[in-house]
Parts: sequence; C-alpha cells; structure tokens
Amino acid sequence: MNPLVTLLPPLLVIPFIIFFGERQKNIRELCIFIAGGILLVLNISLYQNFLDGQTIVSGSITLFDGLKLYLKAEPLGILFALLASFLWIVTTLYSIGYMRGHNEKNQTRFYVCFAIAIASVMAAAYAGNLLTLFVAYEAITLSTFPLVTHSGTEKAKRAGRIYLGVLMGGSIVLLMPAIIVIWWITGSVDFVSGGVFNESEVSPFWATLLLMLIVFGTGKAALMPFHNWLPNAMVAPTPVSALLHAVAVVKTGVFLIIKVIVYIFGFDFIASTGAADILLVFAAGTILLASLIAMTKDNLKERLAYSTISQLSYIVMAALIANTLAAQGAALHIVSHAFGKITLFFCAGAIMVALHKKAISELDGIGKQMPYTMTAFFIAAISIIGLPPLIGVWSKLVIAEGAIEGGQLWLVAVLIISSLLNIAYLLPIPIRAFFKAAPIEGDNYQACEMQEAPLACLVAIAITTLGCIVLFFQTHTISELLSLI
Amino acid sequence: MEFFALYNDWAVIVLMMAGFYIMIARHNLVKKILGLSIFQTGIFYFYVGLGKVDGGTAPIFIEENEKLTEAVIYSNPLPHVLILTAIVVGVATMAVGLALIVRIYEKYGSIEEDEIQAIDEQEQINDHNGHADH
Amino acid sequence: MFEDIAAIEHFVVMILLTVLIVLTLGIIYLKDLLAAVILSGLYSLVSAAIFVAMDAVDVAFTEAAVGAGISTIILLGALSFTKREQKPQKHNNLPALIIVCMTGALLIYGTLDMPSYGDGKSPANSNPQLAQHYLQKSPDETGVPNVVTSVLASYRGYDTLGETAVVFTAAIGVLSLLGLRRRRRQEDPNLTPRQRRRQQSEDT
Amino acid sequence: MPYNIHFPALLIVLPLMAAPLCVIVRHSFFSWLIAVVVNICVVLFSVSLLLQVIDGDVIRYTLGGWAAPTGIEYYIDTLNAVLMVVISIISFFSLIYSKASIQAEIAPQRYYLFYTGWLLCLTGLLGIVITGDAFNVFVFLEISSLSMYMLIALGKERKQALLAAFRYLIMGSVGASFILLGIGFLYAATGTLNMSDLALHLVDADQSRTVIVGFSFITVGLLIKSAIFPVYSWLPNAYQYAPSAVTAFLAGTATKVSLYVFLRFFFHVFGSEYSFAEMLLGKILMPLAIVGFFAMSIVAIFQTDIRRLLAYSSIAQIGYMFAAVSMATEAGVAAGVIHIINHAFIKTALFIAVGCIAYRLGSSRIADMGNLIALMPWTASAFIIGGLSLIGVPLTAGFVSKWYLVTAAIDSGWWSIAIMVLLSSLMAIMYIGKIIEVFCFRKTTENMKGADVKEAPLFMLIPLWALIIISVYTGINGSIVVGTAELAASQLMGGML
Repeated sequence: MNPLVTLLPPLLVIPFIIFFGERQKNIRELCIFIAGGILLVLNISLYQNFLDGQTIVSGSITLFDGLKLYLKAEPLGILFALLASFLWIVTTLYSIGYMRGHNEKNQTRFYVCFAIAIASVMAAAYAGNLLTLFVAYEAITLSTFPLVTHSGTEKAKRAGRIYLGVLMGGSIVLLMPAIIVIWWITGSVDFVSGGVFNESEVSPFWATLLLMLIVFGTGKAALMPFHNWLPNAMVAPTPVSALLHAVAVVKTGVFLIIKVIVYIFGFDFIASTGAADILLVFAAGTILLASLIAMTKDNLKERLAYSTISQLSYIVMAALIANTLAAQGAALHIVSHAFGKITLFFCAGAIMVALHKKAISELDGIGKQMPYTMTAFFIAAISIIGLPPLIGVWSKLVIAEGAIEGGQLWLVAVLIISSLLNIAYLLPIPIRAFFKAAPIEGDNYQACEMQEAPLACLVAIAITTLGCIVLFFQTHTISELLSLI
Repeated sequence: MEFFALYNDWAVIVLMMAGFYIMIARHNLVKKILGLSIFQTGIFYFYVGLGKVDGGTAPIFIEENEKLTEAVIYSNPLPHVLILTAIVVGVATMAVGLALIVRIYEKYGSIEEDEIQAIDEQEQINDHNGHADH
Repeated sequence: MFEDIAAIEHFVVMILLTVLIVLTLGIIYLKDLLAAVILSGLYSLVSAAIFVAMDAVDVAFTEAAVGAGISTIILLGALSFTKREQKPQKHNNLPALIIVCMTGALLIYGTLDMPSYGDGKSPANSNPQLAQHYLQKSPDETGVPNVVTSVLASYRGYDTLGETAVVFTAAIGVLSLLGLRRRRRQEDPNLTPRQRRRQQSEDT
Repeated sequence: MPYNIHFPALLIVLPLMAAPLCVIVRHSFFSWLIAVVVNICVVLFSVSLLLQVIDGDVIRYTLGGWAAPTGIEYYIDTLNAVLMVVISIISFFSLIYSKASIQAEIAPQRYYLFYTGWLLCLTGLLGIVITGDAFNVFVFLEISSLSMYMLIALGKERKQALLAAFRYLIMGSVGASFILLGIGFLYAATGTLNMSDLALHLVDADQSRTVIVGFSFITVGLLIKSAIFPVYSWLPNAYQYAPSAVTAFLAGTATKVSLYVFLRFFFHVFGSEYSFAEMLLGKILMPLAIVGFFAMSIVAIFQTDIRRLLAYSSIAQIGYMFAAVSMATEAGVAAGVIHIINHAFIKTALFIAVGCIAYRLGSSRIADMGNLIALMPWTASAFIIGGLSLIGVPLTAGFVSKWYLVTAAIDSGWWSIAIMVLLSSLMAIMYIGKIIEVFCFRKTTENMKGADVKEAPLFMLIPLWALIIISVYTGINGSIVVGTAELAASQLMGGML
C-alpha cells in the first residue's frame, strides 16, 4: 500500500468541515470521526503490510538536482503514525465536549487547521528522506500557528510570534543549513539503515557542530534554550495543547532527531566521533532544569508544559546515547509519554471547562466534584513518574538499560533524580484535589453548576487512561515492531 | 601640444564633474536638470574627442565616389553617430524632467527639493494623526 | 604643417573649453534661473563650435539646433510655468563634493593612459571593422557621401530607431504629464487673455 | 527559410510599433487590447527563442544585414532568453491586472497613454536584454527609463509620485551617464562596441587604466540602476507611489534587467577572471550585498506601509542576488540567476496582491488590513503564500533560491555568507509574520468599518493566482528553473564568444 493514502483522510475531510461549518456541528464532527477511523484503519493495515515484509514506498517528486520528496514506511514512522491517528480520534471526541462547553469561536477554522496538522504529521511520520521530513515539519509549524493564536488576544498573538519565530526561525537558520551540508557532503538526504556518514568524510568537530545544528534547529524538540515557545503556546485551546503540543508537534521534533541519529548519522559514527557528548549534557540539563521550573509554576497547563519539555529531553537524550536499546527506549517513551501527557492535559482542560479553574492553588478539594477526572489525572501522573503497572515504567527502564549499555552511568542518575522531581511536581495536584478541604467561601463553588466535565471529555479521558494501563501489558507488540529498526 | 591636450582633457572632466555636482548637490530642480545637461555635454566631448584625428576633416566626401586617399585624413565618424543619438536622448530626458518639474510646482508650489520634502513629511504626520483621530 | 594646424585646433578648443567653465560657474552660482537658462543656451552654442573644431560638423549642427535651440525653448517654457528664482542655498554639500572629486580623480586617472587626443592610430580610430570600414567601404556599400549619415542610417540604423523611440517616449511622457493640466486651466475663468492666447497657441 | 528566423527582431519591433498604434486609436479598451495581444505575441516569441537556445546554441541575429561588429547584432543565449521569457510573462500578467486596477489610480483620458508607455517600457527592457551591442544597451536603457518615469508619475492623486519619479530620473540619469561614460572608455581602449568583440579585444587591453576606469564607471552606473544597498534611495518612493500595476511590473523586471546587464558585462565582456580576480569586484560587492540584505530586511520590519515594506524587501533581495553572483563561481551565478527568476515572479505577485487590497481598502497601511483573511480570502491567502516564498519555506520557489544560494556559498567556502543569508531569513519571517498576523488575527479597524471591503475582482485575481501558481510550481518542480539557470551560468562563465 502507498503511504501517501494516509494523507488523504485528513485532507479530504476539510471540504466537508468547511461545508457543514458552524451550521451543522454534529455532521461536521461525525465527518471528522469517520476520517479519523479510516486513517487509523489505514495505518493499521500499513503496519500489517510492513510486518508481512513488504516495502512500503510512495512515488517521488523530484524538486531539483536529484532532491526528492517521497514517503516510506519504517518501524519508527509506523509507530508514530499509529499513535497520532489513534489519539486524533480521541482528541476529536474530547474537543467536541471541550469546544462546546467552552463556547470557543471559529471552531471551523480550528478543525480545518487541526486536520491539516494531522495530515502533515502523517507526512512527517512516513517521510522517506530528511527533506520530506523537513517539509512536513514546516507544514506542521504553519498549520498549527493559527491554532496557537486561536483566541486572537494580545497574549495569544505574542505567543504566536514566539511560536513562529522559534520554530520556523530555528528550522530555517539551523536545521536547513544542516540539511544542506549533509546533502553537500554525502550527496544524499535519504534515510539509510546504519547512516550515510563515514568517519573519513567528517571530522569529529564538524560532526558535533552538525548534530548541534540539527538538535537545536529542531525547535519542536524544545531542548533548552529553545524551549520558550512551548509554555507560551499553552494559550491555545486545550485539545491543541493536548494532542499537538504534548504529542504530535513536539513528538515530530524528537522523531526527527531520532531518525537523523538512526538513519543519517548512524550509531557507530556518533559513538566513534563522540558528536553527541556535549548535547547529552544539554539534554540532561534540560530534564532537570525544566522539572525544577515546573515546580514553580502555579498555572496547571504551564506546569504540564514544562513537564513536557523535561520529558522530551528524555527522548532526545535516549536518542543521543546512540545504541539500539536506547533508541527503542526513546521510541517507547514517545508512546508512553503521549498517553500519559495527553490524559493530563485532557484533565486540565476538563477542570477548566467544568470549574473555570486554571491555577493549581485553586484546585483544593475538587476531587469531590470531579472524582473521575482526578482519578484519571492521578493514574496518568503515576505513569509519567514511571511506576508500574503503567506504561511509563517500561520506557524509562529501557532508556536506563540503554544508558548502561552505552556506558553512560551518570544518565541513570539523571533519570532517577528527575523521577523524584516528577513526583514532586505532579503528585501534589491530585493530593490537593482529594485530601485538602475545599475553600469555604464557596463563591465559585456555587456559580459552577457543572460538577463533572462534559461526557465527551470524560470518555476521551477514560480511553487514554485505559491506554496507559493496557499498554503496560502490551509492550511486546511495540518492542517487536521496534526490533525491526 | 602635450599641454593643450592635457588641459583639454582636464577641462572636459571639470565640466562633467561640475554638472554632476549640480545634479546631486543643488536643491533646485531646474538646476539639477541643467546640471544633467552639462554633465552629458561633457561626455559628448569625451566621445567626439576620441574620434578626432590630427589634421583630419569631417568625414564627408565632397565628390561622388571619392575614396579615402593618402592625401585626406578623415576623423572617425562613429563617435559622431553615437553622440547624435546621445544628444537627442539627453534632450528627451530633459523634456520629461521639466514636465515633471512643472507638475511638481503645480502640486507643491515649489521647485526646491528640500521644501518639497518638508511639505511631504508634514503631510505624512498630519495624515497619521488624522488616522489616529478617526 | 599638420603639426601647426593641429596646434591651432587644440588651442581653439582650449579657449572654448575655458569659456565653458566660466559659463558653468555662472550656472552654478546664478540665483536667477532665467539667466542660468540663457547661459546654458550660450553654453550649447559654444559647444557647437567645439564640435566643429573636432571635425564633428553633424554633431555641431545637432547641438546648435537641439541643444541651443530646442532645449532652451523647453527650459524657458518650463520656467514660465514655474519660478524664476532659485532659493539661496547656503551650505555647501560636502558629501556631494567628495563624491564628485573622487569621480573626477578616477576620470583623470583613466585619461592618463588613453590614446592621446588626435591620435589616428588609436584603437578607436584604426579599428578595421568599424572606423576604417565605415570610411573606406561606406560610399560603395551605401552610396551616401556623408559617412556619418551612412553609419547613422545604415550600419547603426537600429540605434537610430531606438533614438526615435526615445523621442517618442519623451513626447508621450510630456503629453501624459501635462496634457490634462492644460484642459483644467482652460476651465479656469481667472486667466488673463494673454495666458489664454498662449495656451491656445500651444494647443494648436 | 525557417519561420522563426526573424523572431528576435519582431520581439522588439512589435511592441515598439504597437505603441504609436495605441496613441492613434486613443481608446482605453482597444489600446489595452493591443497591448495584451502584442504581449502575448512577445511571450510566444521569447519562449520560442528560449527553446532554440536551450541546447546551448547562441543566436546571433544581425540587424540591417551588417555583420557585427560593423553593424549591430542581437546576441541570444540561455541567460537572456530566459530573462526575456520572465519579463514578458510578468508584463503580461501585470497588464491583465492593470485593466481593473488603473480605474482607481489613473484618469480615464490617459489610459491609452498608460498602455503606450507600458509598451515602450517593455520594448526598452527587452531591447536591453536582447542586444549584443554595448552602446545599444544605453539607448534602450533610456527608452525603458523614460517610460518608467512617466508610468510612475501617472498616478492621479499621488503627488509624491511626481517627486519620486523626478528623483528616479536624476538617479537614473546619473546611472545611465556613468554607463555611457564607461562604454566610452571601453571604446577608447578597443575601438569596438560589440560585446563579444569587446571581450576579444579586452583580453589584450586588460591592464590599461582606461579599461579599469571604464570598468569602474559601468559598475557604479549599474549598481545605481539596480538599487543595491548604498544607492537605493530612489526605489522605495518609486515603488510606493507608482500606480500598483506599474509597481508590480517594475518590481519584477527593472532592477533585474540591470542585474542582467551587470552579468553580461562582468562575466561575458570583461570575463570573470578580470572582473573578480583582478579587479576584486567580489570583495567590493560582497560587503555591500550583505549589509544590503541585512539592513534593508531590518528596515522592512519597521515599515507601516505595506508597499514600502515590500520595496525594502526588494532591495534586500537584490542584495542576495549580488551576494550570489559576487562569489563568481558557476554555482554562485546559477544561484543568482535562479533568484532573479524566482524573485521576479514572487515580488510581482506580492505587489499585485497588495494592489488588490489597496483597490478594495483604499489604503496600503498595514494597520488597516485587519481580518483580511475573512474579507478577501483569495487575495490574502495569495499574499501569504507569496510571503512564505519570500521567507524560503519549502515547496515554494524561494526555498529553491535559498537552497542554491547557501549551497553555492558553502561550495566556494563562504560559510559566513551562508550564515548571514539564513539569519536574514529571520527578518523575513518577522516582516511577513507581522503582516500575516494582521491579516488573520487583527480586527477590522474603525476607519475601515465603513468601507465595503470584499474580494478583489476576478480580473485581478486571475493574474495574481497565475503568478502564485507559477512560483509554487517552480518551487515543487524546481528542475526547470535550476536547469536553465545552470546552463546560463555555465555559458556565461565559459566565456562563450
């Protein structure tokens, strides 16, 4: 099967979204569900085909001078595509509840941009070479820009400016030259097993520089000091924060880094040149620093954003360790963090819709009003921290094993410390909700008629929470796929 | 001889540069056009001077079928042709420039570049304020 | 003997160029634009004389007719629609002066190495495919006794076509800039009879 | 005799002869029709010429039957053939667009003069590009310049346009006089005016000061004409106040043609060896180009008028082109040519989009353009695509340009240039981002509430989208432009005589 077909459902649904528009919301959203379902089915059948040993390649467009755009399925991409398409359905379900409950304006534009972003994510997941991935990366930036500035307030516009500036600026000023140099040195930007570099061509200094250009240029990976856009982007509606800024967009960034390390540089090359050494420090630093900052944030979404920054650096770090085990850990963490973090964001959004509360300090005692939501929050937080029986434990474990195999024991220490920090900034939230008494004056309490989040939201939360649990027992399927790298 | 030739070369250059100076330094628009004309005339001398041959005469054959002989030396006709074209081009430019000046005077009531610029800037400020007041 | 004639020619050119420099200074410093325009007309006439001294009689004719005649007329015409006086301009423009001096120095540098004035052997005058070709073959090839005319009309006739186009462009330009203005003036009841007459004569 | 043997002559003569015809008919619609029909013919001729020379041949067409260098000849290789195609296509689309746009900008009595001037300008630009004779360049330069001054000044209500035109006239005349003087020095040194012949003679005369001075004067003259960094002052006002169709036309062609003459002189006539190795032209131009694209991009960010913003962006882009050709390598020249072509289409499209907006809004202030994406979705989205192309986002023509520019810089070891180019893209993101933000997220301002703002007329949208499609197509299928440009560069660098 041609991986290009995965672009079709999200793109073809756009005319329907525009056509039904605000007038017939139910039909509009039904269309999105159908498209999401088709997309998921397509991705699953691609996955089956791949397991059957077929090579899945699309036709190519030649830009100029032998530079091509084409799609090709490989294990990492399939995993990413499956993840994104599954969560798209869940998020759509959630946004129905959220957007209506929150009375957002311009919902049609929201859904259109969302669909374009998903199509771009599919293109990124199946990108056959670095150029295609780069194109998809830019498309994601552009299509999510209107989502960040959705509310049109001054704050949103400012966030939009930073968003565009860091993501597009970084990609054009740092990432693009890196791609050009790779092309210039090797004459190819294709993803090849084992990488395209050899040591005789590139000195360790240049290799380090090139890798830094790529890792920092990929602003979506939010490695410090290029992380600032992510907390700012939290002005977007919560479904956007949940799917895009916790899963699709940021994961495209780390996905790009993993792909470049696995298929362009190659583990051996990185190991022999030591190109990743400096960056490992940056990644480890980001993990700890972002966790520390997260503790200081009172705004729930912002705290989650910093948590995301920290978690993304796990993946970057794992990729930089540059061995097969760590890379598998990185891929696994993409999945585990996706389920965990999307649940947390869903819960944050649900609290906002139901109780109009954004700050953590206001959450005292809400566990009584929103028991389901807060239970889900608790489970997801446990998963992020990395305790069994939740998916999060596996990914951290594999990354740690990879670090040991790569001889980087200090990274294990970083992992342990950061897990403690995770506990420190995540667990107080459900604890406040369940064990602290609600404030007495009760002004807000009376004003809010809604006790729990809208049903659509709750269902979505339930699905992702279940995902966290079920995947704990199903890791072997993922490992099986990843062993094919 | 040498002195004359050198003097003439330099005089032509002085003329050109005087014209150039008027063009870029004077604020009066008519003066600028006059400067252009002087500058260009300087270039014409330069060209025509290239074609001059000592002891030569104008390249016109007096009698029919007269050929170039050793006895008569003619100056080079090509620069003359080029300059005929350039003179006409120069006057054409001058005409367009003057027409612009007439229009500028009509709209601004001035033919001094600095005054006109001041008027423009003032109006821009007014315009801006006008927008703000709206 | 040639030496003498050449020397006289050089000398004449020298005197005339000196006159021109004086005229140019006048044009720079005169505040009265009308006077400056008259001087520029005079300037063109003197140039015509220089062109004659340089054997360029056709150029001299054109300069006298176009430079001294037409240019002066259109300048006077333009002045009649605008102002006679130039606003006094006190400060001397130093950057402009520097640019001009640099350009002048460059020019002088360039002329030092050039074939000397009146050199029949210079590349320009001896090129067999251009200058010499025109002088030697033009009577046979075109049948016109005036070589300048034959080059103008035949060898480089395309340039002349371009020249015509330039004149046409300028005419269109002037027409588009001033055409409407006159119509508006005619509607103006406050015109003196003399102004009106002048416009009518211009229109026809 | 093949049917197409006289295409080169027809290419020039047809628009030239059509110009008086427009004056004779004196009818606004018919003069437009004449211009369009002639322009279509010119497009066909130039495409046919390009097809003839695309194999690497050179057409030398003698005028009046006198072989060059005695007479004047046309010299057509890939470089000028492709440029003629670009000029004629841009002229064609701007002309279509002008039909509706001039209604708001020019008095109806003068429409026919407008089209006459347009045809003359087209003639002049094509004449400069096609000719193989140095003096002839000057003549046609004046035709195009004079008609440009007139076209700029034609606007009905804009008195600033008059001053802009006059300043352009003064600067343009200085430039043209310098070029004339430079050609005079070359003639003094070699005795010939034909470019290819000059190239032959200059090999012997290289060292003479006469040639050096001629070289310098031509350089300065062309730099003024192409509005490179320190001598750009005429451009912003001219672009801002000219009728919008004229701006669209000029932005795509005028400075590009000067750049073409630059390439022709310094690579073909003087030879890259002399221009860049001996005269160190690259060392002089490169700093100007870099300061140019940097400073002008920054200036563009702070503009409040969208036309002026694009004008400064144009100057910045000219800096890119000069930076590319200053490397004096084949890849550099190819990158320059690619950018000339791509930028011509992009900038014309952007100016047309701006014209459409101003047509409906009656204003070109950025602040007045709130919520345009909803009011004029087609126009605004076209502008955004064009803007992304200016930034160099993948799948647009601008990306191809930037890719080649950076590759060429790295190839010749100018790492710093590559970095500078990319950093200045940040500025492009800022000024385009600023406009996109206003289009999409600012509310309609109070003083625009009353105006009946709706989508631009179809007649304006068609040329706009045609150009956008061209520029996106050349971004996706870049091989056409790249292949042609590389061929042109190799011919130019090979010093084909």
